[in-house]
Amino acid sequence: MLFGYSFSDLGSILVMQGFSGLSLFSVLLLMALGLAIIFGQMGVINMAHGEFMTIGAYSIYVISKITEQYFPGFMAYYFVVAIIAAFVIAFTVGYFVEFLLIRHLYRRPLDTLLATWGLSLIMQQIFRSVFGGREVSPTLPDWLMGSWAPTPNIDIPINGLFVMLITLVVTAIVILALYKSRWGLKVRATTQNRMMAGAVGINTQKVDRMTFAVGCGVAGIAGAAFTTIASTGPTSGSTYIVDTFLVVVFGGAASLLGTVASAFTISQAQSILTFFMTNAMGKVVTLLAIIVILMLRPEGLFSSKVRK
Amino acid sequence: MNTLYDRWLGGRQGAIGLLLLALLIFIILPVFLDIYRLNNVGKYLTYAFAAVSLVMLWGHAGILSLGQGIFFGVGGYCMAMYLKLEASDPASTARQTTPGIPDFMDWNQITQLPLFWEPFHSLPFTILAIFVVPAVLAYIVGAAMFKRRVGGVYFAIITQAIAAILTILVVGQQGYTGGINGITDLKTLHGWNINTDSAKYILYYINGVLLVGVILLCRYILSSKLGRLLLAMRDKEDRVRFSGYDVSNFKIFVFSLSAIISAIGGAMFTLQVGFMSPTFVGIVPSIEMVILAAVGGRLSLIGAVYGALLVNYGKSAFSETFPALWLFLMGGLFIGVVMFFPNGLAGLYQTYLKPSVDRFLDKFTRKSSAVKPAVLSEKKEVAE
Amino acid sequence: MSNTDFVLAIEDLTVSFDGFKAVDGLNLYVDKNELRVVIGPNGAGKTTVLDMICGKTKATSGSIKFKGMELTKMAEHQIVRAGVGRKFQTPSIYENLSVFENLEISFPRGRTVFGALMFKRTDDVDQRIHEVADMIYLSDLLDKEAGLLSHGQKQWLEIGMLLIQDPELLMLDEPVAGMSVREREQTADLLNRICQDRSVIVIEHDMEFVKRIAHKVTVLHQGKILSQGTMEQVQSDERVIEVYLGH
Amino acid sequence: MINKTDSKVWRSIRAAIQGLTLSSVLIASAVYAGPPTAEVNTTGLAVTDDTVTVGILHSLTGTMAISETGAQEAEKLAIEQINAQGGVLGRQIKYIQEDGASDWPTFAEKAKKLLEENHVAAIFGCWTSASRKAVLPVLERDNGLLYYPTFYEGLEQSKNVVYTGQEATQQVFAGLDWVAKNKNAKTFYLIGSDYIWPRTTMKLARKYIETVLHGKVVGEEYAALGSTQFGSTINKIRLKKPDVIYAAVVGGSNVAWFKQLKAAGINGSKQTLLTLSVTEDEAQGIGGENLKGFYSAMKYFQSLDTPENKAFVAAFKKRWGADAPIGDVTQAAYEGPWLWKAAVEKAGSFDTDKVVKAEESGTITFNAPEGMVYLEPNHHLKTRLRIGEWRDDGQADIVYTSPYIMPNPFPKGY
Repeated sequence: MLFGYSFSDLGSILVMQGFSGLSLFSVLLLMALGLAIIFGQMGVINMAHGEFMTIGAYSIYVISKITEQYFPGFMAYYFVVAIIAAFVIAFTVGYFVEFLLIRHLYRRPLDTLLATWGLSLIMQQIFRSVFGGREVSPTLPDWLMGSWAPTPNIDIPINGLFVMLITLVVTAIVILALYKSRWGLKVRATTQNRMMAGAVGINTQKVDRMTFAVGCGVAGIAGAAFTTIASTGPTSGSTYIVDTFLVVVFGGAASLLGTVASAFTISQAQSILTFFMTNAMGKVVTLLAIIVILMLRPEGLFSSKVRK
Repeated sequence: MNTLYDRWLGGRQGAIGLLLLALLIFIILPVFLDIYRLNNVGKYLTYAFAAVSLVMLWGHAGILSLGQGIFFGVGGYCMAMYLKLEASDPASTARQTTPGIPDFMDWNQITQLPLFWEPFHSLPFTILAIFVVPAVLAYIVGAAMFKRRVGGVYFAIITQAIAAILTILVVGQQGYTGGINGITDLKTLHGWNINTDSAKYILYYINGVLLVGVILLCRYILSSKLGRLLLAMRDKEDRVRFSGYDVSNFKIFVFSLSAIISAIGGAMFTLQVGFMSPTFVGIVPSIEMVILAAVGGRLSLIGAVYGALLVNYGKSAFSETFPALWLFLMGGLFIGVVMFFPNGLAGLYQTYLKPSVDRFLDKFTRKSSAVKPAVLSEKKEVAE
Repeated sequence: MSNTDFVLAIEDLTVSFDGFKAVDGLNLYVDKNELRVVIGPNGAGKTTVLDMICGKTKATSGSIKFKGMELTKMAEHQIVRAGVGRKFQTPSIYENLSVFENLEISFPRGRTVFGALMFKRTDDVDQRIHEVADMIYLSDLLDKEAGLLSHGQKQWLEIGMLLIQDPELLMLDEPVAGMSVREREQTADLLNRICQDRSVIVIEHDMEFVKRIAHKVTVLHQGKILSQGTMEQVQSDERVIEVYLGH
Repeated sequence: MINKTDSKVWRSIRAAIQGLTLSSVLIASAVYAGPPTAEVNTTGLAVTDDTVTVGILHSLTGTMAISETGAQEAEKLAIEQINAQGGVLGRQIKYIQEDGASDWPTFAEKAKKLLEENHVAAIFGCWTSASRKAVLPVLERDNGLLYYPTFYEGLEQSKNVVYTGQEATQQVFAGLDWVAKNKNAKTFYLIGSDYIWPRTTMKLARKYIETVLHGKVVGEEYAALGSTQFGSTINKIRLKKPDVIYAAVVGGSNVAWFKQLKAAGINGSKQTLLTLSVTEDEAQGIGGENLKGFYSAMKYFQSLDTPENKAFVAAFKKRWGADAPIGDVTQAAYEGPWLWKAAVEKAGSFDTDKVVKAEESGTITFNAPEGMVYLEPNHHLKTRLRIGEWRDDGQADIVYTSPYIMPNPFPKGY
């Protein structure tokens, strides 16, 4: 016996905790991916990133309502379409935000931080006046609900599995895009040397705008995933922003793989801890650990030393 | 050289600015506002401490802390703990399971006062703590980060995370902290009822005097070589380092200083509002403190005060009349200040008002204002 | 072996970034009052060597001894206080302070927090600042905002900010970059004057200038010493001609 | 749903118009002029010969706005109905509404304004304990009156406050008795949000379960306010297999909590869950499908089938629109103005001290939608507790009604 659980229990605890850690991991990672692209590649602190996630969540909600109203027969499949829509909408908004706001603030990271915070306030208020302050949640297709029980003690929620699937796919796409595609090449070139990139004929402005928009789009997908585990309110996204930033910084701003690794570490640590201590303490301990590690290793866990 | 005039008051410009501010705080507002509104102004002025601290830390030293709320809170909670202990004497808490301890502890099945509360029975200790605790906290955080050259964005994010942690802790450990409700129902300071009108007037004036005092102190520091070093560090850190200075020590110093200043504000907040709760120490208030400084002009100490007054007044005025509009306005404020008025009110004053003010003043004062370089450089900064 | 008679003794110094060895087993000795010029093609590791001497970059292995003190173990500000001054490639001065303040900040007193707070602008400070200002040809620009100086004047100002600390070893990274011919001559005189009572290491590309000042020249290539000696010796070295003077 | 807000706007506009016409008619038809002002108001309250001013203080903005909407709507309805019957002591009630903005100091600030600038005779308002705690010192200092509608943790009794919601013991014990008897529950899992109300409630519950029901608490935990991660909790529950999940989760967390329960296959048909924090208001946000078969312990449910309630529901829907849900707190808020009226008329004066004396006389009653309620000398109401079983349409079937329960804000031995 340990903590009053039998060892077989502890076994299933580990499985299920590991799993609920994984679903936290999914949301964190999807959020962090977008942020890592924006922060890591462009050095922009996007405090409104959470609100882009919220945009995604509300998109799902709206679409589910529309489907319910007009194409009830389509109910089972709408979610897949909705995810893409969530991406597109968040992407578009991000595109304009970059054009109107961000591009005027490059190389002033601390100022982008303040400006985007202001942006987040405005977006939250827009959500509130459009959708009302009450928490809303889309009607999920039935196949997303319920759970899968390999053993009587172990019980894995389907929506969790689904979210994880999305996460894997998106992560793969983003990483491929960044390291294999022409666009990725331009992005990395621009990050490393804006002037040279410009000199060799890369339209850095365009690259920046795309990068930012893609980052936001991914956040939109995060929102979509989020709706399957919790409800959506005007401030849903903002509750994740700090954790997300820690994930990115912890992973070493520049490297996406680092982001993945750190998202995994953090979410697992948190979920295991919250099982054995109180909710709040679990979180506190995790955050503290991150900060301490960051102090010992400011450049982040997984980034390599670079010549300055 | 005339140290008092030039260094403490900051030359003619500084002296005038300070005079006007003092006039506003000590005479105009008290005359024209009833005690209820004056008490609110007093509340706004406690945020001014945080704003001033950010002018030093962010404006001059280029270190953006998103955690000033932490120190504001530490100061506030220290004061609140003392007042709470005084308010929970056995007589007035007779109804509790354990009389003599704060009510919220009783509700959380705590049967005796936690050790770290004990010393807060003493007022001197409390006042000491208001200065020392934030300073030590800031020193630890600062030493850990600045020695390792963690700066800029990373510092901002980490301080924000620390703010988050503290909020979670305060809310989670409600047996010791009062949780989300905070420490409420505070009555007397060393036997003196802080809820009477006369008390509120007195507290308002104490607050004002402290604020002016802090501004003078900051002026003095900025006009010293230390002040010039801060600017130098902000712009060319390496050069300063390779001129034989241990940059981190200077950063730690200014961070700790800013922590103490904010804490004073927090303590005065508790005294004037009558309670303290986590809602004033978290992430959001911390960022709002930054915007106060930004609106005032991140390099102007006086500006910070006006920023605090203006934004907070706007907040309560607007949130009454057009609640929805207020958030838009606040958001717009952040964006606008960053994009169009990076030097805030002070900047506007420099560009539009100052010339005419100078002409006006020169009529009266014979001696042309021979401002010391320190002040000079600040001017240039602001005018940029 | 004893290397205490050298002001600076670098022994098999190596630094590598992700496997790339920017400096590779370097040995370098600088005498008292010597003016040493280090030349070499781009990426030869010249700047990196200076960075390591002044502590900006930490060595992977090897030792740097300054008057017998092991610099690799010391923090930047300690190295400076020990008497090593370093000028950066692009002039690094406080643009929005006056020339006077620039020099004042560099004045080696009140280097602790409270020292700086209590620092008084006494006559000796004033005097010293004017003295240095004269050396660097800026005496009538003392109240000018440093940002408004010409590129060459900025270079001088930065040199002045080092001189005022009276270091025993002065390291200058491309001091005449972007200077007019007239300014170059003035700078050459300046350097010749200041190396009377201290050692100086200069990194420079302009051969004419090097000729005018160098006591001894060290040629770096791919982090190693390619050749060393007087200007003439070096110039007659085929390997050097091949990798460097060749193009 | 996009036009949800329009409908909201419409509601308020319609409301405003109705309000105007209504009150104007009434002032004309005020039956008799009451006693002279000098007699009924010796402390300089805002009382004229034909009007008396009160304050309404709830959050219209911020995170709490949603929860508090119903309460302030109910208070306005009550005031209008009272005016329609001729007002209080022959005076029409006028109200000044202030926005607490979900921010505790703002509540204190506004309360101070209502009392010191507007000299209101009474304040109807507050929702969270935190806001009440913030207002309390102001009330006691300026000797004001507050009618507080929310069910809360108890442990408080101020002469300046009337608590129209249930204090913890009223909500907890009877409910536990019921599950123990009807579900013969022996093991309980306690989960709440991490603040004073759930903690106090659970403290009482644990004690009662262990000492009175001789049951076992197999788990007790608290989720950070606003947290949306219940994976761990649900896993623990699954391992402990409690007979009853006893929940007091609030706000946004509430939705995530029930959603994740459903996703984990824990639903009303398999598991008994009794919650203290779900009224019709929350049900709308959570969604009936996630609640079906779970139980709430409240003193009032909208579905209550009595003439008084039918009339109240009809009036409320007419006034505030058909889609407005009516929860426990809304109904409790509706009781506020009526109880105040009764107290004032018993005192024959608006003076706070006299009204308080009347309140403490133990004779103030009101035939509320929930049934007869009795204002006890300890400023709380003697009421009944009901257990509602949730349907998927967001309404609850009342499966149990307790006998009257004396309010006991300071339970001994707990």
